[in-house]
Amino acid sequence: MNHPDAWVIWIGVICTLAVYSILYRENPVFRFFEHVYIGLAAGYGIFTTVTQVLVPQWGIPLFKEGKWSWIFSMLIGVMFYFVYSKRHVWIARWAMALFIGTGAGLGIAGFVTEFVPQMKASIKPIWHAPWTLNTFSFNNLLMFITLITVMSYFFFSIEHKRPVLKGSAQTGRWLLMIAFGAIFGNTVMARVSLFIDRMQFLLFEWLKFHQPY
Amino acid sequence: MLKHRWLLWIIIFAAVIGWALLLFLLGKLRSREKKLIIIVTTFLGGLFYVLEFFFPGKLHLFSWKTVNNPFTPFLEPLGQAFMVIGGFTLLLGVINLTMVHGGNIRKLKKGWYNSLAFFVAMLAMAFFGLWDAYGKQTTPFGKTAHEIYLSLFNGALVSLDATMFSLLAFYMATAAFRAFRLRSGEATVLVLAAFLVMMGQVPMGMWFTHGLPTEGSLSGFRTENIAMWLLGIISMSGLRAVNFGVGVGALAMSLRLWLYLERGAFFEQEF
Amino acid sequence: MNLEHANTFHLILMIVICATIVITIITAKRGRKLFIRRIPGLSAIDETVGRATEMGRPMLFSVGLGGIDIPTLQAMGVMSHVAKLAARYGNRLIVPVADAMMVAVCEEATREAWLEEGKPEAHRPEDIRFLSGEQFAFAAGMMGLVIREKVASTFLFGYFYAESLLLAEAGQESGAIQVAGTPATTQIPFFIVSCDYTIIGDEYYAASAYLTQEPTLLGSLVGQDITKAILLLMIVVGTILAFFYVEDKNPLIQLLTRTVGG
Amino acid sequence: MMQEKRKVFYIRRAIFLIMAIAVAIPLLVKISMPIIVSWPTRDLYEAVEKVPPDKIVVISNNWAAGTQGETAPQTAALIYHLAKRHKKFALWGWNSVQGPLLAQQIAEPIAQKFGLKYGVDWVNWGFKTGSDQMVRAWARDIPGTMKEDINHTPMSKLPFMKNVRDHKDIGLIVEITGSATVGTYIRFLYGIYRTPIGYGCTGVMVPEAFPYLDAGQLVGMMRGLVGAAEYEELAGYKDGKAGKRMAAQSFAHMLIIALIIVGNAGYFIARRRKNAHAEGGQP
Repeated sequence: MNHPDAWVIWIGVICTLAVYSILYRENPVFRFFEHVYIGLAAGYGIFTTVTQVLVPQWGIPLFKEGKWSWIFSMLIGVMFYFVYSKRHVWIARWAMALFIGTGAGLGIAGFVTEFVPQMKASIKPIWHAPWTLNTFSFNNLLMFITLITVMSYFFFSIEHKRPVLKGSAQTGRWLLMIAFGAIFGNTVMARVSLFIDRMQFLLFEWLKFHQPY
Repeated sequence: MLKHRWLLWIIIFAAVIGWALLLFLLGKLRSREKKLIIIVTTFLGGLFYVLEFFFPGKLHLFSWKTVNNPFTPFLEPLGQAFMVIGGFTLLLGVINLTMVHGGNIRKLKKGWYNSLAFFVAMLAMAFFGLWDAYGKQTTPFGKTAHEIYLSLFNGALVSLDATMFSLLAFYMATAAFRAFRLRSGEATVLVLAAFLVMMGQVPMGMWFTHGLPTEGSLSGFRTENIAMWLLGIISMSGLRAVNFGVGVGALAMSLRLWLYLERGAFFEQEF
Repeated sequence: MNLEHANTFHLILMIVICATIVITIITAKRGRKLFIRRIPGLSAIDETVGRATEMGRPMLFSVGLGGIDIPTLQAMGVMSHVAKLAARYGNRLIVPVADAMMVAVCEEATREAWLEEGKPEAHRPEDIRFLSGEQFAFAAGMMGLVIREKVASTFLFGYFYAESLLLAEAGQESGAIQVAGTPATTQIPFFIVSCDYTIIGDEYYAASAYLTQEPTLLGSLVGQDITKAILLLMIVVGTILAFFYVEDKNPLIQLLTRTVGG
Repeated sequence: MMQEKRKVFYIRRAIFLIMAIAVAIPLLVKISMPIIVSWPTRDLYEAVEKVPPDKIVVISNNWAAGTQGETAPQTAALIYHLAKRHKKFALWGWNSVQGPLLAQQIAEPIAQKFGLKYGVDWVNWGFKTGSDQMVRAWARDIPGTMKEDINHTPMSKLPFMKNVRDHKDIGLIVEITGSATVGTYIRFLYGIYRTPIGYGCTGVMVPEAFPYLDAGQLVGMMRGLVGAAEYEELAGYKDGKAGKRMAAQSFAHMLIIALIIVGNAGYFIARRRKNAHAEGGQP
């Protein structure tokens, strides 16, 4: 979009200002554009589902290539609609059960693929041969302490009253708060940058202010 | 695959009828039996992915025979099938939206015109998008449809998305103002960490410590280095520790659902 | 990262972990008394429902942006607990949904909750509101909903992405009491700054056990604790072994690398 | 109580307004901002400088339009530096179809400015599907894996490829990405052949990259938009997009920091007043 039409810019400006109006308070203009937005998103959802899923992944294999077994994926999909029938609701549940089962299976496999590499990455030498001052890593020690204490905070079946666990869990909570604070601070940059983007759109593409840089 | 087109239609027709008949007959079962079907389905659905993953890619049977994983070839078509099934549930959302907004318009509830705007937007986007993809594009109408689709997408949807996303900058400012109070020790370290990371990410914040050397032990006190240290050491390992717990929780839940040990929203009710 | 299949070590590890969890569940079912420590955020849920009832204003429960997957199903567990309370006290519960398939699941779960409380006629299926599958369209719709319906309390459970702060700030703006929990760890800070109670980390997966006090779930929670202890022990042992690490030529490390894989 | 609510309402709106002004002013009025370069960016810059003339630099564009706010300026700054120093470079990507296309749009005007010839001084290998296995094969045989470039020109027709066969001809790979892709290069290029890897990532991904940097698996890194601005400063890229936004970005960050300080000052004053009041109220 290098030289967008004037009216595309105007549509963009109206939408932008309408959304920003909620910063003052919820108002009829925002409400109107909220509905338009949901409508557009729903329409776009229909569009992408048809063009990216139903036609290329189902229609073409079934009707063009004659792979008749694809009909069953439609039949299972239709089963979900029985949720609106009080008597036949079990049909919808049956279809849901299939998804719940696969979700569970993927969850079990996913645990290994996600967390075993992370566990390996957590094992780091704090101090290794030849054990001089240069091979001691304070950062690795700190990472180890953070990991241990934060994990200890999340034990639920033991009361956090025993002195060792209490101390560890308390330390873990503090370190966790540092971690959350840092994440908050780190996200500020990305969000502000998005707002600068919008501001540049309003100032330079719409109001055509002179760019000083 | 099939030589005759009519054969395909017959098979499709037979499949639909057969499926309906099957559902009808299963509907006659007692609710306990239906429940059993559901439990077995859940188990089988999970079993496939578990076997596929835990069966080695190539199994060497004492070097006289090598067996490839028999499940892996089905992984992709199955994934595609689930996506298609998901695609067919699309209308569940649309029906829900239509019922709510259709009701608003029919009863002329307060703000019914918003609901009307919803319908216009949805139908316009879907219609012009689909026309652009499948309709005739060379006709004057086709060209207009293309233009309308593009301006709805680039002008409206993209702007709305970007603007909603950028609201976060404002909300982060007010949230920081309201919530970042040094009430307790925990709150203080949270605020300090956020403070330092924000400083270490912009030139103005880095400028405060630019006098410190770039090498040696004092360089660690430059704001950008403090920020990276907080993020890379404490945040990273803290979040990793949390994620271990979350992962174990998800694993336990998966197991319970898979083996029908869960007591929750789903399997309780009799039909 | 791109592990395609498990190796023997993974298989053994998983058998140990799964057996632990299943065994604790079974012993709990047989009636072993189990202890769970207090989790403040979760204790607040019942209180939050109570306040909405006193004020006579509806509640809102979002199950996040996920489809039918594990985090979302856990959110459903909490949701059905809240729905039962709502049914008991005759309160309204609005459920905005972001996934077409979840419309069916939420509809089912809420209907069941009202049925279980013996008031099936009071169930309002129109309060299950599909808003949008698009992240920010959903956020816009939910912000509007929270403010217009003047909800007294909001529950944000499930998988959230960047929109977490938008949703929570809308509730803050309308003065609702908010309880939030998500397995998306990087979103937790935003809930902490704008919600009254935040459920952190795997407290999220402890929620349904804590709320229902169901022996099966409590047993599972104890199993999870043991599993975490096993993982912790492995990390500790690994770190101790790493003391003998010499560049990357140490046979011990190589052995470890080969078995753990990944 | 009611008054308290009104106060909160107005303070909130005032903050929104100040935020908008704080960002608008530095965009409208030129405010020069001294850019202080952090060490990961400097290390990356120096690693690029050190690439010997007989080796190429590979820019791996595993980013897409969704993150281009941060990743596109990074790519531009890097290409500018390479073009300025007349170092040979190749673009490609395997995570997103858009990446190499967007990079091409960035590279063309810069190459033109420095009089670089496509196919001789730089190439774009385009998008290739596959990840781990493909990258492994690529490291062993670049022309064989690539076959043709983004314009469907066969590798044998490109003069650039004359001395490019495998990983030995690569002096540096810079991965620019918005998703978790760098691990592939670290395992299969750095891990096996010790090929230096540089990194440019979005701000939210910085925490995950730090351990790699610490372990020397990455030679340097641009961290989000600020990294791009720092690189522009080092490379002397005056038209860079990131540098122009740093003033606005700085103002917004400082505003939030100021808000935290003001909020706390107010909180402590209110608390002291309350305490004093409570003491005064004692009989």
